[in-house]
Amino acid sequence: MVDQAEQLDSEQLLYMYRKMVTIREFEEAAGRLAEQARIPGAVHLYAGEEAVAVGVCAALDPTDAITSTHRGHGHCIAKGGDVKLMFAELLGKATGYNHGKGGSMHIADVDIGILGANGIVGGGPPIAIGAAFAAKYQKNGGVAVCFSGDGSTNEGTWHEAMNMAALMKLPAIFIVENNHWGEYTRQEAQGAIPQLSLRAASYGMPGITVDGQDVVAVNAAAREAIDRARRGEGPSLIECDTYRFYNHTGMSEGDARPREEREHWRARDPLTILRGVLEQRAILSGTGADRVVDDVRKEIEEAVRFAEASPEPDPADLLTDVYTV
Amino acid sequence: MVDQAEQLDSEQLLYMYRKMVTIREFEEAAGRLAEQARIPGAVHLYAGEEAVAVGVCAALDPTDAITSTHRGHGHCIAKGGDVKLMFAELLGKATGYNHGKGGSMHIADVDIGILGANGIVGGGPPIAIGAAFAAKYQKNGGVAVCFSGDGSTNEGTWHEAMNMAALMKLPAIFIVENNHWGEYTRQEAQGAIPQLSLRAASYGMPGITVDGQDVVAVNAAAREAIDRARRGEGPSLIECDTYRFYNHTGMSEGDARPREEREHWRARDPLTILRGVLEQRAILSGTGADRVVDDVRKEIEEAVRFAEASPEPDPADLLTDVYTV
Amino acid sequence: MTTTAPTGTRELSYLRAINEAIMLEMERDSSVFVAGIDLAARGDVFGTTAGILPKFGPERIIDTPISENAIAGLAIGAASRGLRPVVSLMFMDFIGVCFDQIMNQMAKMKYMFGGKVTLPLTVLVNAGAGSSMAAQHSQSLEALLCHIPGLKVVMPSSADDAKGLMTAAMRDNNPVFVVLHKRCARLTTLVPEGEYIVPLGKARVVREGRDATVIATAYMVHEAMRAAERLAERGIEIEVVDPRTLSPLDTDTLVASVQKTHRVLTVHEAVEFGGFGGEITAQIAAKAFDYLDAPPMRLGAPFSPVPYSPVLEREWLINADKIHDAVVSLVEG
Amino acid sequence: MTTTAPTGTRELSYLRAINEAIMLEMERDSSVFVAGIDLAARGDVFGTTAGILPKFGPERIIDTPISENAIAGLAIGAASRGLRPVVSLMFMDFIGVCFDQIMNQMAKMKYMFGGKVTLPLTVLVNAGAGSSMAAQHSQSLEALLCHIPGLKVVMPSSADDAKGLMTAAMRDNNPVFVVLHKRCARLTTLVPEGEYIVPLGKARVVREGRDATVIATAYMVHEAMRAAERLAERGIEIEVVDPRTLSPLDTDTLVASVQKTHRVLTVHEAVEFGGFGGEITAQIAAKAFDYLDAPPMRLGAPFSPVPYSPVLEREWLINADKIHDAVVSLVEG
Ligand SMILES: Cc1ncc(C[n+]2csc(CCOP(=O)(O)OP(=O)(O)O)c2C)c(N)n1
Ligand SMILES: Cc1ncc(C[n+]2csc(CCOP(=O)(O)OP(=O)(O)O)c2C)c(N)n1
Ligand SMILES: [Mg+2]
Ligand SMILES: [Mg+2]
Repeated sequence: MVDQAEQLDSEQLLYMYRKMVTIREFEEAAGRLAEQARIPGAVHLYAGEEAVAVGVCAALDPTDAITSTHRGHGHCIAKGGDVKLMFAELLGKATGYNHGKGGSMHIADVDIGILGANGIVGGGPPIAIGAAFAAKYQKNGGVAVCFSGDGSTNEGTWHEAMNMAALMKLPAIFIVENNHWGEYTRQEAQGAIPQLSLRAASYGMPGITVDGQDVVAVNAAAREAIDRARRGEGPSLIECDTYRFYNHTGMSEGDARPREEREHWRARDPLTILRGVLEQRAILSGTGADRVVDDVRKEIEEAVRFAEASPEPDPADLLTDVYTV
Repeated sequence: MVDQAEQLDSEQLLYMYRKMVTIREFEEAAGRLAEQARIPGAVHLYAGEEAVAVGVCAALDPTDAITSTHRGHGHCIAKGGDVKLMFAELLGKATGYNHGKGGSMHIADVDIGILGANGIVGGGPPIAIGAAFAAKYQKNGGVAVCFSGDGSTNEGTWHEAMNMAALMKLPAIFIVENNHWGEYTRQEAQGAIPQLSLRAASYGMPGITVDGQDVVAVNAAAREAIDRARRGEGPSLIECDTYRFYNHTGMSEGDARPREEREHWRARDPLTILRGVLEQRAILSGTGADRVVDDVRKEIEEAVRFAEASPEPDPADLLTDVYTV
Repeated sequence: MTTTAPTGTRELSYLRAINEAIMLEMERDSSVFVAGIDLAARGDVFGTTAGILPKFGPERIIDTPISENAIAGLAIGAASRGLRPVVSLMFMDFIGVCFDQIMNQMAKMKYMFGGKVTLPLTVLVNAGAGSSMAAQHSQSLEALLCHIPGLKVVMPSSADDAKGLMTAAMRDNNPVFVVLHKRCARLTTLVPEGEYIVPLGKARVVREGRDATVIATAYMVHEAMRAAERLAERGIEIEVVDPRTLSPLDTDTLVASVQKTHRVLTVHEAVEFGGFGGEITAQIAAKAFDYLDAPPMRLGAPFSPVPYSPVLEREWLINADKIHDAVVSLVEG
Repeated sequence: MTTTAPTGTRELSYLRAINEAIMLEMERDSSVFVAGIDLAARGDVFGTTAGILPKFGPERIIDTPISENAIAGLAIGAASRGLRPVVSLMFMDFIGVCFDQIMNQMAKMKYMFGGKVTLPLTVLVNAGAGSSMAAQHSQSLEALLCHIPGLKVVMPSSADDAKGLMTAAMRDNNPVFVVLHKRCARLTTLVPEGEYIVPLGKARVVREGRDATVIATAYMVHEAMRAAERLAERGIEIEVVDPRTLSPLDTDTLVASVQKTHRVLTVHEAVEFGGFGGEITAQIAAKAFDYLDAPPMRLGAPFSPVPYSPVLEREWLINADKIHDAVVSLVEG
């Protein structure tokens, strides 16, 4: 671990820390807004899984693509999404990323390669390989990353995409966020095997499982897979062992998961773990880290204010954007 | 191989030989009828793959279920289908298995567990697990066998079914008929790995590859998997290495496959291989085997005559059978 | 609803009514089992299967992987072997994920086999917009199912119909889609205790009227009833008819109503273009043409995916106001 | 067809016309690629892509695994990144296998993203019965696609339209389904050489007439034309209109024709119930009601899967005789 961390310079580690804090603070705020019914619809919070999105996306260029899931805020922030436009979208405002037409489950920023959160479990993988194909076709050295939950690896679409990507040696990276639950059911009650990286063998692609709470480990694995993809050697699968800190949707109680399990994982908070590395390497002191958090909080508050002050969409725009004219 | 053959008594071996000859003769006749346009639509011939269907189905009870594919005649005959009713169906006659409503791609005999050929690649696996579930639910000791082509293992449905079967420990057996081609494209150009039995590991189920031209080997593997399933230990995958002797549909020329490849496999005719075993074990002499063939030919000719002499469906029956009333 | 309460009824919500129908059938027939995502663990995210696990155990209520093709196939295969499955696909939008199993397997198996199989299975789906669940969790897709021979499609709007139609669906020997509407879930009516069957294929005249017939489905029945009150103030008495079963469709009842009122408006929440309102309108135009005093009208959502923003979603949704205005223009010209 | 042959035309089959359109666009625009099962190796089982591999190489015409979800996703993802994919799903019946990618991803992505993506992609499918391919290889499922906002749907009936509409589809910046009909494949017309575009959303009056309008799609246009000849002998002159694009629908042209003839019959090969004929009929009933001298009629297949037996399939199919008889009853009452 320390070895891997040493491959990263201070700037990179600080960048990742700030991104992770941003996701956490974004999700805390989004959860509160949802509880207050200021965000309509459903929000699926990424808190607890920050190291996955950040570890992977820190290894990407803005021109690379990602596909995301219903639990997509973290991916969006990690890939460079603007929290102002994100909150505005969650609040359904005209200024939002999707002009209020998409909401939490569809946030997208195509300009920086974010091909959208997705309300359909297993909806993203086929699209990801299309993006990877385009990079190969255009010979632009780009890659596409497909984020999926453990539950989604039981959808046929995931397999079709894995096979096609491997067959065509597409520059794709399949990230499985194994947070051990799909909605209110355990992964073990949904998938016939617990270690999902083994499924890579069905397609002759490398597959590994990494500690998804350790951003340095995730980043190292991602860099290797991305380099491989850029070299034209085809796709890889990385399973990240992780956990969501909140319930399936929102922050509400009624969590199906045992308290001990939740506490075990709370003790493996990816932010705390990275903070440990930063302190150990004397990159950031405790107060320095706190300052980052304060800073980010202000940014988030400002973003929420921006969103709240933004205008509602004009009902006259209901039918724009269905077609390109 | 000889070891395995010794586990089978003469009667069993003779039964399998006769079934295999029946399939071969059925397909030769069906192919000719199709060439003469006496069978409408498309026929996908099973000639060359007889050992797979027969090796597997010889280990089943009439109360067990199978799902089949577009290349389904062999499965139907092996499971006990009546060649008269099959030809009548191919000719679209009222006396056919499906009263002329289904044809080659949908032949079914639900009473003996044949849940239908299927025109949709990957259409059968989900249905097979439903049948396996019923056996488990009804605690009747039954199993369900799902036949699939190599090409169909790239359809997501196959994976969903494999996973669910393994998870629920259903008494299901997945047979992959790897005949190395899907339509006009090589398996290697469709699937990211050549050995498809490896895909069993994704679901924690046993997976093996057997010589699909050797009915004794197929039967031994099937018996093991079926016993396991009946004991409540869950599903297995058996990949059978095999080859179709004719083109994707019908007997027509224009085969995309290299001549040497076709000749190589013709030399591994499953009927010849079994005949060798029968002669070696002195169960059947050369003339005895020829007699079986003659016998079967007569049966086939008679079945064709039955089909041809059968009446066309009554147009007034067009709308019966859509719903159960 | 206007029908009189039979004896032995009590106030029950639409969702509880579905739940009760399932439980009663499970008690009555051991070949009934229920499967789907989070059905046992969570009682279905909508609550349709709450309480079933403790009562009937994990052998008869089964949590599945997120594998809708396998779920649909589970139902088909099990039904073909004598069981009576009820499977939930959760949001109606998810039918797309397993549409081949629905359209090409479930619906056609009986016919393709020349009648030699019976598939007594029920599929539950939850349709409808109105809570900012956006484009992939808000659709009303009944028109797609209705165009497929071999399926039956019911869409209850009230709690009593929910129970009666669900029971009828589970007793039917064909694949039946029971399309629930999320905005009906908490609505209550008096619901008969014990066995209660509303036969499939029979429409319900929810309100009698004289000036126009409004044919409405699912939650639109309630919006139509709200519109009816305001229209009555204006002196317009509409007849509200709920087809309840869309396939097979009770054309006779619809036509009879139009023959009485001479005007018709068909309302559904689904997008208007290509929607089931086209079928109803075409049937009426063909069969009651000479009775029509005005062009048959339709009202369905504008041709866009369902937007997320409450402001836009409200604009998208058909409601009592829009029905009111449509009827006024239909009747007053 | 009744239009005059432009200069620089030659007799070409419908299938060759599609093939030519693809090739010309591939030459013109290097961002066009083509993918699907056996498209390269076999030129598509229907022949649509014959000759492309030798000319454009395996980088631009790609054989895929039998994985329709991945094929559809390939198109979506690649289109979102600036390419112009053409993918084939072979038989139209197979749309079910990847219907979520079609309905919930491809069709909705632009809207869900607030307009910030463009998906210039074309999907080729082959529809239609008539050669005993049975229930899973014979369907006409255009009604399902037409009900989905975000898709465009074209259904050429002639070779010249095939070329012109295919070109327009490939130049369009939206997902467009080009629904080919198997029984049109070998039919020929004069087809313009070089660039030829038939704009999407414009119907074609295939035959002018006075006594009734027959709106027919795909192969039914040809059956309608056959019926027209026999009807003319009887003194009935029908106007045959081919919408060509079903979504968006050129209602104006359809309505104008009915306003002229005062009678309308809509014909499609798909099953009548829930079919697109309902939409057309409802539009006309709403917009040309006062011009109608008879109830608007529809003709579509009976409500069953497509049977295998030639005898039954012939019974199932709509043909010139059935159109003839329907028009006679429409006109003579
Ligand atoms: C096709 C489809 N089926 C079911 C659902 C409902 N659903 C939403 S999230 C979810 C669980 C997903 O689990 P997983 O993939 O592990 O992601 P996580 O929520 O754990 O991040 C389910 C079943 C859906 N959105 N789409
Ligand atoms: C969903 C679907 N996609 C494509 C087809 C067209 N098709 C029919 S058979 C076939 C090849 C199947 O290959 P495989 O599974 O290996 O079976 P084989 O023909 O070799 O026995 C294809 C692509 C189909 N019938 N269904
Ligand atoms: Mg999960
Ligand atoms: Mg094969």
